[in-house]
Amino acid sequence: MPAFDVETIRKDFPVLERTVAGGKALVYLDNAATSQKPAAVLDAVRDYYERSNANVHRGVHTLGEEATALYEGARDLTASFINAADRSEVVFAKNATEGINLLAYAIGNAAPGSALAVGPGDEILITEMEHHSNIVPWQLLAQRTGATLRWLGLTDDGRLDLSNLDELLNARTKIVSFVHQSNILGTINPVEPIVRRARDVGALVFLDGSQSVPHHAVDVQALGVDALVFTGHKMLAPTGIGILWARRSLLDELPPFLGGGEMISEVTMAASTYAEPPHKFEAGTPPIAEAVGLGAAIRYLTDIGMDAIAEHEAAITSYTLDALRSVPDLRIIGPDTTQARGGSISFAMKGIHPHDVGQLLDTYGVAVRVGHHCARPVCVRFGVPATTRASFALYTTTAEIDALVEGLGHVRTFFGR
Amino acid sequence: MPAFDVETIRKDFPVLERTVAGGKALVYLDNAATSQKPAAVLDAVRDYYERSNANVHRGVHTLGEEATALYEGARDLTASFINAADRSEVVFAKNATEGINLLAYAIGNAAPGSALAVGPGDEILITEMEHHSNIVPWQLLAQRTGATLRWLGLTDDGRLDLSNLDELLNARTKIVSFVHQSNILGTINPVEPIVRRARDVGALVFLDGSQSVPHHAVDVQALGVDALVFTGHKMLAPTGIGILWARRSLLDELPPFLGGGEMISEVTMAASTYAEPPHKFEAGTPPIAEAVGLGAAIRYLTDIGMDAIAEHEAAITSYTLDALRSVPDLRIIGPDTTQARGGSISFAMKGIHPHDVGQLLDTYGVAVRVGHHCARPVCVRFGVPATTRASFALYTTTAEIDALVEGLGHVRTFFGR
Amino acid sequence: MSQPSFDPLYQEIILDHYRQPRHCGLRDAYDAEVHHVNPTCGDEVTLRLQLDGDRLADVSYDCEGCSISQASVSVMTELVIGKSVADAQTVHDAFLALMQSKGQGEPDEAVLEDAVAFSGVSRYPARVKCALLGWMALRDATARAQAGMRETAEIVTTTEGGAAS
Amino acid sequence: MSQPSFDPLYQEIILDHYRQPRHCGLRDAYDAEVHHVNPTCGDEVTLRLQLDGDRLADVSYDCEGCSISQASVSVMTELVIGKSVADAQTVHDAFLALMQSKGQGEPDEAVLEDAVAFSGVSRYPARVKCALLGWMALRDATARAQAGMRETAEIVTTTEGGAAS
Ligand SMILES: Cc1ncc(COP(=O)(O)O)c(C=O)c1O
Ligand SMILES: Cc1ncc(COP(=O)(O)O)c(C=O)c1O
Repeated sequence: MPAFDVETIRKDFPVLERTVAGGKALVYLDNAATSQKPAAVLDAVRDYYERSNANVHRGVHTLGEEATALYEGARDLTASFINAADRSEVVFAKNATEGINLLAYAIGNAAPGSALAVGPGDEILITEMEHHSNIVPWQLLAQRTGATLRWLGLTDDGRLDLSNLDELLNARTKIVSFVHQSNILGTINPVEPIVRRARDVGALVFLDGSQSVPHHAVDVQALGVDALVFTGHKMLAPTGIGILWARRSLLDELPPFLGGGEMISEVTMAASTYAEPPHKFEAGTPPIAEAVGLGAAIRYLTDIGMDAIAEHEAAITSYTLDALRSVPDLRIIGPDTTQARGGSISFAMKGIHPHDVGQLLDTYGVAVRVGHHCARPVCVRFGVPATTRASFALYTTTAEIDALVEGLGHVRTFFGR
Repeated sequence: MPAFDVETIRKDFPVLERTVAGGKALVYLDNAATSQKPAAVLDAVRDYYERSNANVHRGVHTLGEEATALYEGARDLTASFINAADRSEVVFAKNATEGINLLAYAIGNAAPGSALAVGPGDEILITEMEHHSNIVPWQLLAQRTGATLRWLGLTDDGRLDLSNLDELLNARTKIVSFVHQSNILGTINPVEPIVRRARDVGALVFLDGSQSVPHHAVDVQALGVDALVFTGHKMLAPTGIGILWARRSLLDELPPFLGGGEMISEVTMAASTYAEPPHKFEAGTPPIAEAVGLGAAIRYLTDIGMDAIAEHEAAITSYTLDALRSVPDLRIIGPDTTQARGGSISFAMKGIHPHDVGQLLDTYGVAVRVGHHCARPVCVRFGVPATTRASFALYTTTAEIDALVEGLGHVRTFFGR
Repeated sequence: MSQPSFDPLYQEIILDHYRQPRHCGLRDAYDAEVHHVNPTCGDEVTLRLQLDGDRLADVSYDCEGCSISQASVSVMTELVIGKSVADAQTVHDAFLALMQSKGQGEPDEAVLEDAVAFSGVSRYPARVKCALLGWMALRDATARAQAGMRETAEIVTTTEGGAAS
Repeated sequence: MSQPSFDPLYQEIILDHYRQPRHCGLRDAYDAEVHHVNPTCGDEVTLRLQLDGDRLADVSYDCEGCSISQASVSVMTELVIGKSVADAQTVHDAFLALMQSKGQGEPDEAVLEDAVAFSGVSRYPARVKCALLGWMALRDATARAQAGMRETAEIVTTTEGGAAS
């Protein structure tokens, strides 16, 4: 493996050559929203369409077999990327959000009284730092079934408050679903104590890995959770594909979610039987080209090495935390140490609304995200209407962080009142 | 508009230059499964990733605004392609299957007793020629709610049997969902009598346009239905995107389906309010690049003209029906006239299993689909385990039909017993 | 200051209203109070309206939010206070049309006065909602005041600004 | 005939069994009957098994389906009839391994005899299921016969052939 060289890596990403705002180099610091794509991914997708495009799983013709092999090959790559015990544990969805909804709806479809069913008296536990995609599906499930939604709170430095874990995760808890790495705070949550407690009380544990899987090695068997969701577009892959991994025994037990082609075994007008996992959960024509792109992204990440990527991003994060401390009137929302935190840094500037921060930075070519980052309860918790967030990827450089900090200086001058 | 010239059009589709089976020209007659993609679509997608890739709707940075404009621009193009009254009536899903499931689940989420809710005593009407994607979601809804699923039968020549329409579509019927053009039989169904009767009894009408929208002009206002679903990959666009169009008033009334980012108005830990349509139904990061590709596909189709495309495909269909009549022991399953039928032709060869037909044709470069085409009840109805299906697109030529017919001659020689 | 001077968004008038908002601070006398939020960015406004017959006697609001939303509501108060409901509606319609013009609008200075400075905002779909926040709140408050509903409308989300969201 | 002669799929042995299937037609004496379908293509097989103690005394089946599934079940009957359950299992395992080999298998002719002709099938994932249909049905019928379950198992869908489906 060649040494990690960020300048070499940047050459793989065509968009990074782009200029914005009248000729300024693009400084893309919005990677937690979506990542850019290397040429290798774009080439794989284009090759697929120019050579092998066909629908999958039912073809006896050459293109159909090639398309199926490519699509199923992407499943193999994904399974080994997260160290799944079996390829059939990997279900392709449209995004992480669908993956979580799939779990919530399939559980909602479980026959009342069955082991998976939830109802009045049962509890679902989430946390106050979840993305809306890991809040709303459980609110809806609770509404449909009469179960109760509860949540772990946060400490002032942006960590999960586990002091009352044993009370909140109790014998009534059927499901715990929480985020591995927060998209707004950057916090990396400890999985082990939650899994241990969940095992004691017999609850299922689902992990939202949308922000962790793209940035460091994740091993589902080592984590010991029951399901993990993540999303292609944040890990150098195309939009339009999400991944649900779940233990095979759970996928076997879960009733289906979406009904349609591909997910059936036998259909009569009156009733149907369903295919084995993963196909049982993949109704309709799947995201074929998107899976091919995901496979290419996983190859690209693996070639560079997830550990090397994690190390690079940790260095950038540390550099940024230091640099931001030099900006007057700037408050970091989330852990302000590098310990158990990833490269997604939210902050507030006194008296200046994030919208104005982001807008002015854009005129200097610096792209950050502003808003509640689909985690409004975190904003409420920290008493801000919104935050400005800079988030990193394997191609982020210290020069880009310098540009951010310089831009923040301009922001202060321009909006100071 | 230049005259329709199939050879010029073929040059726009890179895959059509491909050879298979040891140097034979690809004869792609599996268009009902998925269409090939013109370079214009592939270029649009690649340009998007190389220039403007960002997450949509929340960015104040340049890429975020460009991505949003492209994504929402695709919505505008789609709305005018089907003559929707308003752009907010167009919801992007992952495929047609999700579109139908969205309707079924959202209805299932309606408060008991509300106008949209279904329950015991209520009926859902489909037909015996539906794709599994328009059968299974309704079976599941019926199971969840206690409603009764009923269906219109077929005549021997592969038409809907409307003789007992008034009995099957009655005051208890809450929903009618049927296919505009059958993917297995090629039949184009009459919409008007079903809509008229549905209006009389107050039922909602949903149309599965997966096989009609790609092949002839469809005007949702003229059709008078309440919702229409179709799918990008069958209309020259990428995989990973489907379209649900529904009357704005219906979208307003329907409860949400998937929960998560993008579809909310305000989230607290305890409860959420939802965005206006279409966003209410687009949870999570949408298929952004796929929408860009869909927009390019719609531009491409519109530039050529849907009427010219329909005319070309009708000529190919007529030519094929004539040619197949010359093949001994071949039985067409579905209408064997050109009247009210599209370019998807299923047939059975006496004593030879479709799997063998398709496999041998492949060795001559001819790609057809074999199987039940996700419409097993049709196979049961016509007493065949499966069919061989040839299906056409704007780039199909009579020479390709000749290759098919010649290949069928080889099949008879090889497998005759 | 190295901020590019061609910036179409942050016009001097806008910055001026942002730095010195007019009529800012909630006043006690009112017939209707509404609280509007822009759910995508977290901008919020609480706005009070006092009618005198058919005339907008006073409009007051709290002073938080981004520069565009703050300046917009400030400009608005200057434009509408003292006007009849019908005349205020005319201004509202003109401003809404400008915001939906995607940078193509020809604002009528006679009607919009200082608000023409917001022309450039219409090119930034994400900011159109900011600019409209106070205006939508006022429209809502007017309807409530006319209907005699004094109690606060707690959370009313802004509708789409018409532009791509 | 212009069919390319290098076709790895339609070996002469396969076509021979397809044209003249051995042991074809359901016979009256049996201890277990199963009906298996391949849901993706519509292939079906009804298969009957008669045990004589620990020995497969007879295997019979109906004669419909594609050439690969027909030839495969025909070859299978020739290989297993008269063998002990354990020996039949050995043949079954060897055939399954060959089918999952994606064209890389080195079949043991001593065990598989005529069934080595199916090597090429393993390169066609869509056809692997056809080739395995009868074999899966036999495994199922054996288990049922040993458990004394004579009544027909009406529809048992084939499990995935291990290859990409
Ligand atoms: C008539 C019909 N309906 C629905 C579908 C489902 O489309 P998709 O697989 O893209 O969801 C198809 C295609 O497979 C179809 O032909
Ligand atoms: C932590 C987290 N969970 C879930 C999601 C949802 O991902 P997607 O929008 O791809 O469904 C995101 C990203 O938006 C995220 O950051």
